[in-house]
Amino acid sequence: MPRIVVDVMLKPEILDPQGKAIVGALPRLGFTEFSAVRQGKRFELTVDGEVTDEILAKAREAAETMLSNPVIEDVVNVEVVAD
Amino acid sequence: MPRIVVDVMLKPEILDPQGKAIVGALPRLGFTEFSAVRQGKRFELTVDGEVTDEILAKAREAAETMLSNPVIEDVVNVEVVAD
Amino acid sequence: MSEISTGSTTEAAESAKKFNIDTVENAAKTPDVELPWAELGLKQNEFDDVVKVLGRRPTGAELAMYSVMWSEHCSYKSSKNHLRQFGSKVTEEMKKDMLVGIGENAGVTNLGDGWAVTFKIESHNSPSFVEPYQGAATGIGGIVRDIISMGARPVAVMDPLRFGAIDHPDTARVMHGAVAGIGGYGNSLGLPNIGGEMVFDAVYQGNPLVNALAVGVMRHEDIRLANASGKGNKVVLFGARTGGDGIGGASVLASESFDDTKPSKRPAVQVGDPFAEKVLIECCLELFKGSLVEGIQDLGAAGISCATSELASNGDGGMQVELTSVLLRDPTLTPGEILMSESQERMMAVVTPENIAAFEAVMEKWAVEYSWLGEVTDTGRLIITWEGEVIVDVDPRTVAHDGPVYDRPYARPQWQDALQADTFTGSVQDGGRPASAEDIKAAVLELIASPNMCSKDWITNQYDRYVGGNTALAFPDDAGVVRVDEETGLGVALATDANGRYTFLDPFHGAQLALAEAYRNVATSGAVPMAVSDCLNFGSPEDPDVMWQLAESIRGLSDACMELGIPVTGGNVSLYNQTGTTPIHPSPVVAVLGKLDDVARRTPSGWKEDGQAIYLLGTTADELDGSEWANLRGHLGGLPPKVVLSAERALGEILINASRDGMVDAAHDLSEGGLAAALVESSLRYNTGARIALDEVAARDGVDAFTLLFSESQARAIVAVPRSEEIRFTDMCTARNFPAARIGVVDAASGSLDLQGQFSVPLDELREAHEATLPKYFG
Amino acid sequence: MTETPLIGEVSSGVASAALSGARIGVVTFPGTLDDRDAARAVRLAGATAVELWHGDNELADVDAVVIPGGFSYGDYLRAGAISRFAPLMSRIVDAANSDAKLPVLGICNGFQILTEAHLLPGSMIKNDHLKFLCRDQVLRVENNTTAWTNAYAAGQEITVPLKNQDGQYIADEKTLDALEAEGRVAFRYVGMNPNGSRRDIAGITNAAGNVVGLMPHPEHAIEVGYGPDHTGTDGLGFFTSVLNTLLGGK
Ligand SMILES: Nc1ncnc2c1ncn2[C@@H]1O[C@H](COP(=O)(O)OP(=O)(O)O)[C@@H](O)[C@H]1O
Ligand SMILES: [Mg+2]
Repeated sequence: MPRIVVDVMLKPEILDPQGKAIVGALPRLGFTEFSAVRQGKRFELTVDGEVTDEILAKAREAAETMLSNPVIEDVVNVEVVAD
Repeated sequence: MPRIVVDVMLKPEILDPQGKAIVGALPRLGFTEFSAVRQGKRFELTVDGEVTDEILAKAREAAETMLSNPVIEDVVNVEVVAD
Repeated sequence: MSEISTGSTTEAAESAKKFNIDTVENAAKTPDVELPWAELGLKQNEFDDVVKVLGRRPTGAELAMYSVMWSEHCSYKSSKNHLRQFGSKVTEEMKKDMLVGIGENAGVTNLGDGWAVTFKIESHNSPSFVEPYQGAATGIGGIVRDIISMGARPVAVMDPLRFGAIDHPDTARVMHGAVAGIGGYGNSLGLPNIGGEMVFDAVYQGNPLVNALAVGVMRHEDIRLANASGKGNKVVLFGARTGGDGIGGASVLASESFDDTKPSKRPAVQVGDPFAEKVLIECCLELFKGSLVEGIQDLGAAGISCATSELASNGDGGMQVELTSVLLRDPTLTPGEILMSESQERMMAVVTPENIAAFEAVMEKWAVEYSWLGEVTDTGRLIITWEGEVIVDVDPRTVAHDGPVYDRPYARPQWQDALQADTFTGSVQDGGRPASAEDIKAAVLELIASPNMCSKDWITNQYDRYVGGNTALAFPDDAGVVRVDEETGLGVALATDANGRYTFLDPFHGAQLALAEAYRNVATSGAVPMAVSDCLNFGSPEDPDVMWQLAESIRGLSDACMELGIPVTGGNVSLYNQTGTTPIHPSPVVAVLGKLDDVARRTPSGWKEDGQAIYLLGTTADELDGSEWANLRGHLGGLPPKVVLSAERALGEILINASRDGMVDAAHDLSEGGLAAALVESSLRYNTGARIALDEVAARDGVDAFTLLFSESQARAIVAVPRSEEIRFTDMCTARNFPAARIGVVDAASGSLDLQGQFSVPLDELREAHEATLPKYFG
Repeated sequence: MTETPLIGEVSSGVASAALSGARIGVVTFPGTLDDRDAARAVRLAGATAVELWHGDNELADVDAVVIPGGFSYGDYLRAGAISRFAPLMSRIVDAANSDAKLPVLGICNGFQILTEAHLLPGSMIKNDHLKFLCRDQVLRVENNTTAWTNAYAAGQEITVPLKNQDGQYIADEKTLDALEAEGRVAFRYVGMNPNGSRRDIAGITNAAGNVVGLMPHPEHAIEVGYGPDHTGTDGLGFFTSVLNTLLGGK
């Protein structure tokens, strides 16, 4: 079944406490290659049947109104993934 | 600066309480197109400089060992995104 | 909601086609089919018993049921013979307030005024090692469902924990996960966490102990039992959908399936959904309020196998269930897997036909999914069908109650005598016992900063202790106290305790010491001890050494309960806690519940009023074997402190009377870390100093200052007495012939703990030492 | 005899008829936890608590509304994100913005819901230390002119429990500056900032002063002995404040 992936990240100007903790911990495990980490959310919406343009538009709308809070987050990606 | 995106989802057989709550709420907002929702995590790792194969391999390793909990999660995607 | 039921029935019906259903009829015709009973954990003799009971080979689904219900976890086959003592060593007096005893989901104790209380402690040890967050979270979830299924509103939780060495790299993983999981789940349910334990010891490295206690209250008329009575009443399953959780072994039921493309992926761990459970709690309470269920059972280990067989065998004895009606999260589950699934946040209930509509209305209100599975019958058989075809036809008693029982061999370990002979006093590790003021001060600071004696704030700050508005005492006080009735102030106190080192040295007395300490903690808060629940964490019962530890602990605990006059109302046994052949220390965690007629009278563990007199109750002997001090020096041997239950009882009565009559403003019992720990804790509680003089008591008891401070002699407490109450208080102690020595006075202005003739330490320095340890290791 | 530390003495006197006539709604969502506590606070302040259900479509003639704490919808997705769409929330938003200026107090999860519903600016993210934290927290009352704070003195320090995981208040600099300039920061953390909130903000008000939200829990500091150790009843002022407002006192 096809899925629509929605990616949501905190706005760049907001310090992300989880990302900060991860980037602090990485070097202790020997990972020194990454200068910053940010943690966001990935949603997978399953659609029964074909993903029409309308359905994709609906997913965009859901992403903007409910899956993200525009005060602090950006929807960075909405795309269809086939299985 | 280039970033490496790592996507982590709960294994399909594992209960996702968050996704369950979201899929229950969507119809109340008029979104009836989605039969299931799963919520996962998206990480963006910033690399200073070029993303070599080694660095990508390191990112894969970090994804498997630290960014995900292999007991309940799968790393579903590791990819380079240019800005 | 009906559309969901229909939807899933179709789904199930489709998936049914994929299965080669092993019906009862088929089983009767094909006696020689190979069944994977060994893979499911049954022994040859046990499988033979199943065949005997049924008079034929079991079907795949029946095999699934028997194998889970006859497992150690569900059938208590190794411990049952010993556990009987909890039921037999009880006087009429002890039964007086027991409304429901051992055997139900949790025991129920009468609190008076029409109130009843139910509590129980359980383990979730191995899941918490594999995946600490979810393991601990679902541990809380499971014990809370036990409490709901008695008809009670859960009102608080507690969490006795034992982890590996504090500096072992894996300990942080388990600690972070388990504490966050307990907090994450309990906080989301709106249940205050009111106490617990935290012990670090290398013996728990591969087997951390995550025990969870829940307590609930109800009116007498709301008590519900897990039984299915009334022919024609409907059986309903509600809450979360059934997934493939916890069925590891069941996937070997290959005979159920001929479709080898079937994904055999089953979750390695269960994920809890605290939101779903919170809704389930409210939903159940609304059902109870409307008297809408006749019987109710939570689904824990063994899931539907357990719920159907227990409900049926405790009721009129018959039930008919259509398994394809179960709402599934994973449509590929086979019948046996559905029966064995341990998916969380589910309940099963029995509802009369007249109440169906009202029941459904409650489900709709809370948006809880449910499906009607079948009905109660009077056939004495539990019949489970799959699309109408009979796949289970059993006498439910044989599944739920007539499991195997073993008299496992046990014997006092060969090494026990040598262990007991190796006392701390005079050992190499005891060399250079602190004697100078300087050394004793350093020892006190070392003690209160040590992993087991340090402040538990790092843990308890992650727990909501306020929710509900009825928490009268919580950590770091000796017992948690919760108000039950807002009008009268009636309330309950709870404490849990265990000392694995004591129990290792002497299992009989070690278990008694755990009880004595929990009893003392409850009495210290001012409550009258009433009932006991226990969680017996041990190694493999197939090891005669361990079996002896278990047998001795149960014998000791049951004897002591009898002597203290408080019955065991429920509990849990967790065996096979070992790494390779090395078992954990025997760890019988004992929870004592007490009652306060008015929680306004509860006694906190710290003093705050300047000038109040500080008394030490009880006497001190050189009892350092198994102590925290010996542990810090790396010694474990000898005999644990002596248990004198009559003294515990006398001390308890003094503390309870003193609280009721307003004779003490603070009380703190002495346990691990002895007087040194207690003085520091009572000073730090409200940041109020004290001046203490030890010479007189030391002389009275014939011990030196160090021993007085660090020995772990039992039946002791310190109290702060208002000046105006001193005579009344000391008269009471004298009348009861209980030693009470005035050892000092509260000194609010000093800001320090002053042990006269020894040393004085600023409270800030004590606090710093006490509170830095967990943050240092765990961030 | 020194005062025994008794608990359970309710410090408010017997409610006057005028007070108990005030009807204060307490909203329950699935997963709400502190609703009974909020109702108790309303009662102890002398008013009548009215249960409101998230799915209801009307406000049952209440004079004010408390949106209590908890984990509505498990805090899944984002704290308050799903609750914000409840039918009752639309009524509350309308009434709060109407000329009648319905007093609304959002505590903890209630505050998060109010920001998700855009009744209050900004939002909450995870605590900077990433853990759930329960502690007795000192707050300074920065604005004592709102419907929910007028019983306090300006600058008064009060101690109430704080307990949350997603309590870090954030807003963009422009919004923060505006809040400061308009005196809409209602409470600030004192002594320590427990979660990394911008400018130590613990609670804010809307411009009209009828909608207040804060992360700490005044409803857990209303009875001696069941709240913070030393003070215990500092939170009661929220509930007496709104009665002042309703009775036209302020
Ligand atoms: N894991 C925990 N969860 C909650 N409370 C805890 C935990 N561990 C310890 N505590 C609390 O910390 C305090 C001190 O613990 P402890 O020294 O074991 O008490 P005691 O010696 O009186 O049994 C008690 O109030 C206890 O309930
Ligand atoms: Mg104690």
